[in-house]
Amino acid sequence: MDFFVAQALNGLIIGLLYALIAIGLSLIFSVLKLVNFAHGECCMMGAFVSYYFSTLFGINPLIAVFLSMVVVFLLGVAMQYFFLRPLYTGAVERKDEYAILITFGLGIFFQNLAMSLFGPWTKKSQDFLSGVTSIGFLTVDNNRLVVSFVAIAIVLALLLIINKTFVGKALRAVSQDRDAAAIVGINSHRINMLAFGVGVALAGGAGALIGPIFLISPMMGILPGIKSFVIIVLGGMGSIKGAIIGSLLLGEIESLGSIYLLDPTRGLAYKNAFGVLLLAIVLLVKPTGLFGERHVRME
Amino acid sequence: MKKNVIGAGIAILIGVAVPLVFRSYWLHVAIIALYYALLASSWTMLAGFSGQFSFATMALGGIGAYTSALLVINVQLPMWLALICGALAATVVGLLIGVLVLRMRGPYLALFTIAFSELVRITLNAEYQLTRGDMGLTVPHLYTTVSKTPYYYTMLGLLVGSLLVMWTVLRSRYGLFFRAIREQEEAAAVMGVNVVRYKIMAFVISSFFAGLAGSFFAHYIGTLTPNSMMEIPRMGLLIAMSVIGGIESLAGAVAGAVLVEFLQEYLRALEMWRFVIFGLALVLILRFSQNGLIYPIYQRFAARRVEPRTVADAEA
Amino acid sequence: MKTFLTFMGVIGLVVCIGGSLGWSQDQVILGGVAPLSAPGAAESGAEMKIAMEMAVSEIGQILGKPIKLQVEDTRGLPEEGTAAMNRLADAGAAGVVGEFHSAVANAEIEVANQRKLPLIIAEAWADVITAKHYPYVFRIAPANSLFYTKVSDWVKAIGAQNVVAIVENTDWGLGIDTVFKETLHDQKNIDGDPVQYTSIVAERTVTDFTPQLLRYKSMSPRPDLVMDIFTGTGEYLIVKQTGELGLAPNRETLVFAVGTSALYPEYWETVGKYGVFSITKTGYHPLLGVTPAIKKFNAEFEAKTGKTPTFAAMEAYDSIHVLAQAIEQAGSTASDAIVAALEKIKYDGVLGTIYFSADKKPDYMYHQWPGAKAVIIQYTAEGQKYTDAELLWPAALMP
Amino acid sequence: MLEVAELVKDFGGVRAINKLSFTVGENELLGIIGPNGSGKTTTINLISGLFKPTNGRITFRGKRIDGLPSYEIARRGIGRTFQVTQVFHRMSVLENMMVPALAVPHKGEEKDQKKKALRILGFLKIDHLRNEFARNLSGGQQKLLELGRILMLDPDVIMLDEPFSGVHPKLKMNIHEYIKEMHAEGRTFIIISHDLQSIFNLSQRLIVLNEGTKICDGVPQDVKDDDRVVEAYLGD
Repeated sequence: MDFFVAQALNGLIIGLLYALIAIGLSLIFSVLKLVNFAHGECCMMGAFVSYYFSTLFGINPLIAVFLSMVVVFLLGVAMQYFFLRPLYTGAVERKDEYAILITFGLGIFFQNLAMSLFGPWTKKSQDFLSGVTSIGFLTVDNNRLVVSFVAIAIVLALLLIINKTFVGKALRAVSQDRDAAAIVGINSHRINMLAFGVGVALAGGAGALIGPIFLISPMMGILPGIKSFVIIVLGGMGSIKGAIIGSLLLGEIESLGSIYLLDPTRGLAYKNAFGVLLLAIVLLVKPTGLFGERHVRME
Repeated sequence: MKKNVIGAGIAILIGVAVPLVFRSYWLHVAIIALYYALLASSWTMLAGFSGQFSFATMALGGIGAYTSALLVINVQLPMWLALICGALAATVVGLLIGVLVLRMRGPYLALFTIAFSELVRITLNAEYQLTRGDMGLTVPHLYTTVSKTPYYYTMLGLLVGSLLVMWTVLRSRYGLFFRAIREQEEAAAVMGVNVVRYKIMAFVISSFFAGLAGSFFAHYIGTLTPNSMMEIPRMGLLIAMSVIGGIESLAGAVAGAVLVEFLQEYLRALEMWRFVIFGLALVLILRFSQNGLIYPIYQRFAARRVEPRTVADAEA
Repeated sequence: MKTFLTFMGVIGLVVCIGGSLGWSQDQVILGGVAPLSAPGAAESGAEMKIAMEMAVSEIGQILGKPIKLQVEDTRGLPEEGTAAMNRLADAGAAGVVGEFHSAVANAEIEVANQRKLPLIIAEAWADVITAKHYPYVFRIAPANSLFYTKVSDWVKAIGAQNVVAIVENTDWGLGIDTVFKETLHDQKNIDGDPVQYTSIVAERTVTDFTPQLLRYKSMSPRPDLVMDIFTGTGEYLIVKQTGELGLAPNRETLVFAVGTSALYPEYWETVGKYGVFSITKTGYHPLLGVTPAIKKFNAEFEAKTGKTPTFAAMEAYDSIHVLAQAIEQAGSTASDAIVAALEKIKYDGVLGTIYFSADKKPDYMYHQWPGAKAVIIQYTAEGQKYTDAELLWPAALMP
Repeated sequence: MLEVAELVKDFGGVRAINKLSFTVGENELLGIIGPNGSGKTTTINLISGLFKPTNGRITFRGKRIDGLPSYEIARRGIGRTFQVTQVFHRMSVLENMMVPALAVPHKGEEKDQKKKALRILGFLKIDHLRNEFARNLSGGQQKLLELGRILMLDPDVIMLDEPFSGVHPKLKMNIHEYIKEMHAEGRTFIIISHDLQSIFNLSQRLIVLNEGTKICDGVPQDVKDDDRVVEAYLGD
């Protein structure tokens, strides 16, 4: 029992981190109607930015997380301006194909750039709070606790913004009907930029938070990226609620599945494959995911 | 039409002459370039002509490679038979993926194939008792000779044969359907095109050639690891090759693959920065010249010979 | 048509330039192979490359000709290793030294054998590398079996009963796992109790080991020793997560970071205080005796890089010297002459007097330097250099 | 010849079509009108098989066709155009025409089909554009191409979704003529349009939809005078 609770707690913490990444991807999809295949790399960029902020300038690592979100936000705005905006001005044909290839290409570019700029070595960001917290049989690293709370706070803040503020309403309006939103005077280009920026900033924040826990390296973005793809399909493309539930589900499945489903050796080896299998099953049984409504195509 | 045939003939002649000029290592580079050329053209056929953006080409190549290698090692299958089995294994997997996801649209296929590639990579790593995973599977070579020349001609033959088959398919009515589906899936459907069948057909044919390339690679290179063969960045390089060459042309894909592979060797001194350059080239070309770098140059010159007839003229 | 020709011509031209790059014959080319970029262990590769350069500039000339050192990046990938060896063979290298990853070495020895290119493996431990009995392959690093049977002796000597391990699925990791399974599991420890050895194999890209470590933590009795049989990021993460979960190091459980990565400053950067009292192994330690050769090498290396070299650097350094001496003794760069010279060589290097065994039993002993040493050390303070860590085994060497 | 009975279509809880029934007779020219979102295009999408009905039946020449894939329905002789013209952009005009010709089995020799395509293009007066990429055509020319492409199917029923929207007035008259000519050849038409003048002119019979329900069915004159129709349009 103790063992089970410890495993479930671990899964929950991992799930919260996934949520931060996946919500960003889902937000981008719901507004821009495209999948950002460079999402994992934005996560990696966030991790490196916060690492350098805290090690070179001695900034408190928690503040560095938010600074890195700002930097990645700006990066996202630039990406959207130079590479994605043409999708909505009619300058690009074959929008679906272009959106897939350009984001994937940017991801590959960022990976190689990071490898060249930062070197291949593994780095660790500064601890948020060192030490461990023990409650009875449960021992949790303080970093993981801090990260969980920060992740919850960011997710709640985001939900609040989306549901209660004007900006949130504008975001939802554009995500439901771009043309109608334009008629009521919402500048959809600006909303696109905002949604993309915020979406990748969330990924960047997640990367910065992962830093002290799973260490950082130029290739660190690939797995979180793939997992967030799995999650948004699982939760339903473009559904924020689906992304959150999907993330927690995947965190638990990985944590418990690698212990209970297979023999221990295989469990660890196949851990990263669970999500993919889940994805295949969901696609077979309910292709629109848990909370998605229908397939969306650009154009 | 006739021009193309002559052009292809000259390209083949140049290809045949390569071993006369190149020394061993550069011949190796040439073989690898042709290997990527086959993968890139199979991806181009799928993505460029039928509009299905799959990221599973390297993984399917890997399936072909491992199937063929394991059959030779464990069942002592004759090399040529194993090579075909490898290609067929990739075809079957391609068919399964097709049946599973091709009914879906937009980014689903891309999402699924990325995840699928990872699944294949993880599985090949995890089953290391069979595949030796990251340790590298030592695969028997196709020929006993140390010389690379026979490998080169084999690969050249495979490439030319495969291109011929793909070209024939694309010239036929199936090619017409592939393109119609790429342009407007629904319109194609109401015009009587069995969309799902032809999407799967394109996927299956492309998978076969990816598998074929992979199985040849296995018996040429002699060592296989899942991580280096099918990691996501490798797929990125393959796409960069196709895009630089021109995504809607088989010849473009071949030229792109050869160009990028050789540049990668020349620019070795730049270490990792050369991949930054390819990445940058990829996004800039996508952004500013959707038809690639090489093919439009060719087209621009070729277009001069077509009689001038524009819409404006027609309406006057 | 003409345009297609031009177009193919340009590509052909680009391609041809490469084909005609020539080399000059009046120098001796020594090849090096090392992982210089990810996913390889680039820290070790960089160190080995510097050590090779140091050795070359000391030697200056071989057979009266200048030396050209050509170090190729293998990225820790077997295919890249194969390609690198082929490039070196084409460049006309007289011999090749280096390599860190067993899997890559395993691919490289095939090329060495096929193209008759003498290869001295500096730092790859898997038994299989020398067990294939290839005439062109030599090794300075200890074979897994040579060293890890001694680790088993240590485990038994400290009275451990429950040993758990997380193993990376490489020749190196699985080789060690096999040695432990054979020499540890179900054997009696010093108190006469049977030792239980449990291992979990994982792929190199795994980052969260928590579920498996939690399983180990819930074992009864608690494990005495956690073996972290990983290199690079994984090695760091296992030590870190073991600490975070309160599993080890503590009074009940110790953690043994088996990979070389535990000797680098990055170890402390990543594991922090959880590294205190962690255990690792090294092929060089001051308590093994600091010869003048070592003193000189260390001083030069530190002057050049500001870092303390590990034994990987020393092995790479000695390998170049051994190769150079063999070429001098052979009097030519003909590969068979070099191999014959290597089989008879005696070279006093940083690590000791290097020679190669001709025994084929045990099978990994062929062309292996039997004198390779390795010791078990324990860190006692955060940020400690490995040269200041305490020596645990062999017990006889303890002061 | 085409019968729609008790047709229901739901989109995630929203009922787009509610128990719609109507029949179309041989060589009839039926118009469907209704305010935005009344379910006109959805009806066509259901008949052409792009959507699967939630409930109800569609019969063509006495055989059920609901649930059949689109291509099968097309092969049985029901062709359609789209509200937003959907030609195959990066294919030449002739290639556009050849897709239906080659997609439907047993259509005859490729050479004859090509001749036929040129004949149809000539009829629509766009044969001089046969080697242009379809994307280079003007909006009106694309409408004509779409129409021509349908003719390659030799359909008995042609469904036109907004054939006059965004079309130059002169070309609109041409399209009127073409429709009349083809109708005279014995084809059946179902036309959706916002252009009430055109549709009142052309149709023999009109169906009016509002919120997925049929509110009126009759000859144009009757429909014009129906109170419910006026109300539906004013309420829009």
